Amino acid sequence: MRLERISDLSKRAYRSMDTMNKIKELISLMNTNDLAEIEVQEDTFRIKVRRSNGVQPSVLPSHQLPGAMEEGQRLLPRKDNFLEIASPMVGTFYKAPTPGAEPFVGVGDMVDPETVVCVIEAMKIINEIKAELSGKVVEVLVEDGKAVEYGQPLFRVFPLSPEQTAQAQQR
Amino acid sequence: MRLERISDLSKRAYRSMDTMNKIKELISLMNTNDLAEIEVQEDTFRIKVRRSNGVQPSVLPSHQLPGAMEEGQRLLPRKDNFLEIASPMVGTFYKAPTPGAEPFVGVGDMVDPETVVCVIEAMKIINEIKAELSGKVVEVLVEDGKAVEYGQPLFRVFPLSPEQTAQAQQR
Amino acid sequence: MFSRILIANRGEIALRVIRACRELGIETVAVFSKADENARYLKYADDKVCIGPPPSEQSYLNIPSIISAAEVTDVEAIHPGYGFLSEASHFAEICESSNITFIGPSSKTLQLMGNKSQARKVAMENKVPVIPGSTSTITNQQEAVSIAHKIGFPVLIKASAGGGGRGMRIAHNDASLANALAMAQREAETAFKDSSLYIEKYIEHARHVEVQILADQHGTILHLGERDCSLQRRHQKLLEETPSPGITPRLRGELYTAALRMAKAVNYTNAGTVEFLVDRDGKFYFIEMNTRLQVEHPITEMVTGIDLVKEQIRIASGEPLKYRQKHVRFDGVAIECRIYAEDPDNGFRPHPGRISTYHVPGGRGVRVDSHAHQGYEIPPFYDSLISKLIVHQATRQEAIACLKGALEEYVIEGIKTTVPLHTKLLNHPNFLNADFNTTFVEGLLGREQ
Amino acid sequence: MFSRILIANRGEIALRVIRACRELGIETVAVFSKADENARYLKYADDKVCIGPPPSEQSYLNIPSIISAAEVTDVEAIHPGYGFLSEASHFAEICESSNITFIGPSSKTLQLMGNKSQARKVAMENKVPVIPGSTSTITNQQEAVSIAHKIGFPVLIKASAGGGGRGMRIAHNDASLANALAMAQREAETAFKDSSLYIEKYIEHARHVEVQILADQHGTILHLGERDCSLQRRHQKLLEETPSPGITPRLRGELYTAALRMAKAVNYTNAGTVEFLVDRDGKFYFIEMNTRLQVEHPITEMVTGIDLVKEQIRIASGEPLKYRQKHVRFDGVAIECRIYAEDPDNGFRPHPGRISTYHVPGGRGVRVDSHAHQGYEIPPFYDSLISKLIVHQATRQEAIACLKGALEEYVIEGIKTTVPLHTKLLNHPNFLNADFNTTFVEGLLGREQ
Repeated sequence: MRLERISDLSKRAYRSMDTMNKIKELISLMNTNDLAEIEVQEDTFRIKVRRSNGVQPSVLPSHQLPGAMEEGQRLLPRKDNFLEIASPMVGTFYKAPTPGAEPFVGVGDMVDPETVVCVIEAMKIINEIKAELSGKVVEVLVEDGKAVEYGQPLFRVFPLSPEQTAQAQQR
Repeated sequence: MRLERISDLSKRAYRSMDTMNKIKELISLMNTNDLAEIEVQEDTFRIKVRRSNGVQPSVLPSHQLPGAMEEGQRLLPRKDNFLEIASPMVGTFYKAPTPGAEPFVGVGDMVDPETVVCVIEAMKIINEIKAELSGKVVEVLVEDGKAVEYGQPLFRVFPLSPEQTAQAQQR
Repeated sequence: MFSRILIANRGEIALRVIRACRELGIETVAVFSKADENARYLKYADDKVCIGPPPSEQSYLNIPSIISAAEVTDVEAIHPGYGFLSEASHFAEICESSNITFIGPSSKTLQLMGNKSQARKVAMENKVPVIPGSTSTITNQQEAVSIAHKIGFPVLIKASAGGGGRGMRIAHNDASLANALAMAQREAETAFKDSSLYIEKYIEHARHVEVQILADQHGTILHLGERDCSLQRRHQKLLEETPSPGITPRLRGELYTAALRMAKAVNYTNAGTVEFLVDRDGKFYFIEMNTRLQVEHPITEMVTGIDLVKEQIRIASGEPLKYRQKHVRFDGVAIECRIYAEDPDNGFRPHPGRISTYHVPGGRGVRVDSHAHQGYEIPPFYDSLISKLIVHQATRQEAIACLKGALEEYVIEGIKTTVPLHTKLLNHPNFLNADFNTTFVEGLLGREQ
Repeated sequence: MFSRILIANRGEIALRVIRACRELGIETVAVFSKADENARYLKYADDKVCIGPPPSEQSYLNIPSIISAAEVTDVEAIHPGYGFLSEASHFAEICESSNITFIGPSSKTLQLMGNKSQARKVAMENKVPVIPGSTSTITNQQEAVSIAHKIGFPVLIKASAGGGGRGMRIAHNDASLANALAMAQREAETAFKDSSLYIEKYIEHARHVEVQILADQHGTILHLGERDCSLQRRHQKLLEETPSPGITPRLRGELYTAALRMAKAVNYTNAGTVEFLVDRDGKFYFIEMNTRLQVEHPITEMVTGIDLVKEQIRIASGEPLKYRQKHVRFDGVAIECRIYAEDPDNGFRPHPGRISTYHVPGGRGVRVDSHAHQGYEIPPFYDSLISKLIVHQATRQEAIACLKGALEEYVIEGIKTTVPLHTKLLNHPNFLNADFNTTFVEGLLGREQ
């Protein structure tokens, strides 16, 4: 995390501190917020504090544990305000119950948590996949008949409340 | 830590002990908080303190080319205001021309560039080593009969001008 | 030969199999859990499939997920590595019924040798000495006491389905026997969902010596020498060497014969290991057969020049072995150190974390099998093995000196490892004199506390 | 056996010798220039001595300094590595007169084989084919022209004291011959302070094949097979392999016989290499004998299992070789890539600097001989070789696949290296088909420009 500005400090309180106290406060902020640099300029008054840690992040990749999906949690984090329905298993994605049949859902369709959105064939078994969320399908991310892996996004959905969804389904 | 620059100080502030105390405090803050740089400006008053080396040595060793001794340059850089006479070769250090004889020089002796300070035996040949500087010997750094390597400090010398040395030698 | 193989494992052994396949011109599919998704070795596979969340049960032990990954990526075979599903007969069975070759013995062999008391029966039927004890599982405490009195204390209680030291207890008298039975039963039930136990004489001051077997589908069964794995902690091997420095040539020959007899009796195919205990008098006892690749297989590769992983793949594809027993040569001495991310100052608890600096040793006779690298984050979900440092030299003395030097050159910062323990072992007079047994490491650590 | 050896070299070969000595229980003294004072390998030596400022002439070529270091550290022998003083007969002579064993042949042998036209004379006397040309040094231009006409253009002009391509020029006609003579003379004078030249037929489309010799002080002289070093750039080897993929078994035998005849003729002791050119018709010609360890010695070690550095030390200490020719076995294929810190986009100029990230490949059959590490600053004063990546596999195909994978796994950041060039070579159909000669690399690079 890197703060570019100090917005939390009340400007008045800040101005009333003497210079050394300001600097100490800045350093304390840097320490608690893991900052590399602070620069403050007010009228004729300017302070710049920069941390000495010069290690390039490019040299040190992968510094975080991969975000583990918890069991049952198949909804990926929002991207551009959308939710994604992720595959709960490895297998082959089919958008319709049988070849040539109508797809379970398409773009523009409303889904609720119980809506079956696709089937995934794994080990010759057809698994019905439910949406487990409410909203409007805005994109089908996988082609019919393609392999999917665990956690792979299948549909992008604009989230709506169950009530909104129900209303839209009735329309 | 080495201070690279404390510049643009107003003359008034520079004379004031209060300012020096501020700088000392800044440095102390840098040390305890592992900072690289502090810059402070107030009206006509500006302080910038920057740490010279931001790389953690434990993780990233040897980031500088070893300072090469140029040919003939045998005087090591000052340490605590002293100069050192370094060995120009690998061999065995002897403080006197023959075993049991008076040492060439001892602590308190004045040396000028032509003064023979020791001999180094290399490949059965006795090489006379000259001081190549002027001053007063304050420490003999190698024991008689010990091996020395290229560039190894042999004597610590308090530097004096040739005139001062000559005067002292006459006394 | 296969053109595409799925590797149902992770870490150093996944990388080991990727490398072998690359050299054979076989494409690889790596499967991984969410915890391993950023692991560098995955990019050396031709394809990769996420098979589940971090817990092993939902990923590396998730059979439907792995089989499904094999089907969607259209592989011909699965290499199970070691651990995880490598000895799971039901997994091999599902592979067989899905027309995917399981790179290992048949599911029938896995099942037979996977049950310790059945394996023991096979040994007895084939005149391979077993540790005196119950011929079948114990049904009640009275039976256990009566057997213990017959074979004499101390006795060892083991889970029939056991492994890795779980469900294992030593008893020195009637009282501790009752307690040990209860404890072992509970552990076995928890770990293997099978609480059946058996009881045997506890062999004191024993060495653990195992014989590597390689058998094709055309009746050729060979041994590739033995490995001495006596240096263990909590039944986990720390340092292995070949040849065993503590057995006579005659005993060595007897172990080879016994191991080959066992393998022939069960029509063994692929790579396998027959484990023995050897007591102070040079008497040996069959313990179990590991029906898979061993962690310590590299030391055998070093002295024989044979690539065990490639042979596993060739055998599974139906190829016959290209050599016979007389062609197998044993050159010099090889030693392996298993380097774990563990904290020696804290009961050797796994010490996952981020490796901040990583530099491996090199030079003649030094091999490093490791998936670690600078910046690698060791996930807390799995085995803490991060590297196998293997050396091969003409003599044991040179091998030890080489290994000590390599450990000195090895730089692993940011996490705690067993490197200091390995260095201590290598400098210990008992190790240098080859005078040690399976209790040596724990005795050494115990004395320090 | 020696108890303490001084290593008169730097970089990877200094580390190579330190490791060998460590395995033999011999203490080492490392000498270093001011430019190398922070090099990590120095801490693996038992003692270290600074011998001068960065320029080689004042440090690694500074004989009084090195001898003096040997005396003050009380060593019994000096290992010269390769390059620097390894073939300097006067240095070996001073060692001999100082009662320090020079680990290499006698100063007399160094002097004899160090003079190219004398070495040529030895070859002719021993019925080893040489390239048609002048039997002694050329005294004037008329003589050169007359010889050129007799043997036919193109011709090659070489410095008698030459090496590394310096003082070497090709001439295709009378006019270019005159020019080439003048240029070569000047270069030879500058480089070796010896302007004497000789002239020979330039062999087109030739492979460079060399035979490794090992000879003790008790009359046993063995060959350890050949190395194909045809892939060169500016007369510097880039990639070497053994066995040579471009010669017949019959030619191979002839080369071994010729090399042994040369070695016997000069009562050779220690490790040495007899270099040949082999033309398209399978005719071969003696070039020179390298009276030292070669950079590419590891590939021979991989296929024979023999540690050349340890043998050098044993031989120098007076020990007899423990095996005969029939015991020397050749297993599989080994290839070495010499990785230089050079900028391929800038005429392969040395590219010294700081290595910001360094990760070496590993696994079965992979060996890395390198003194580099993360944070290592490559000094601009010396050879830009930073690593030798060596692989050993059962077949050439597997070795190439293994090497390609290892190059992919190798991470060297912060400096430019020849890794991309090696990858390009390994993927080139001519390399895969073993269809290349000494001009291949330069032709490949030339076509790209």
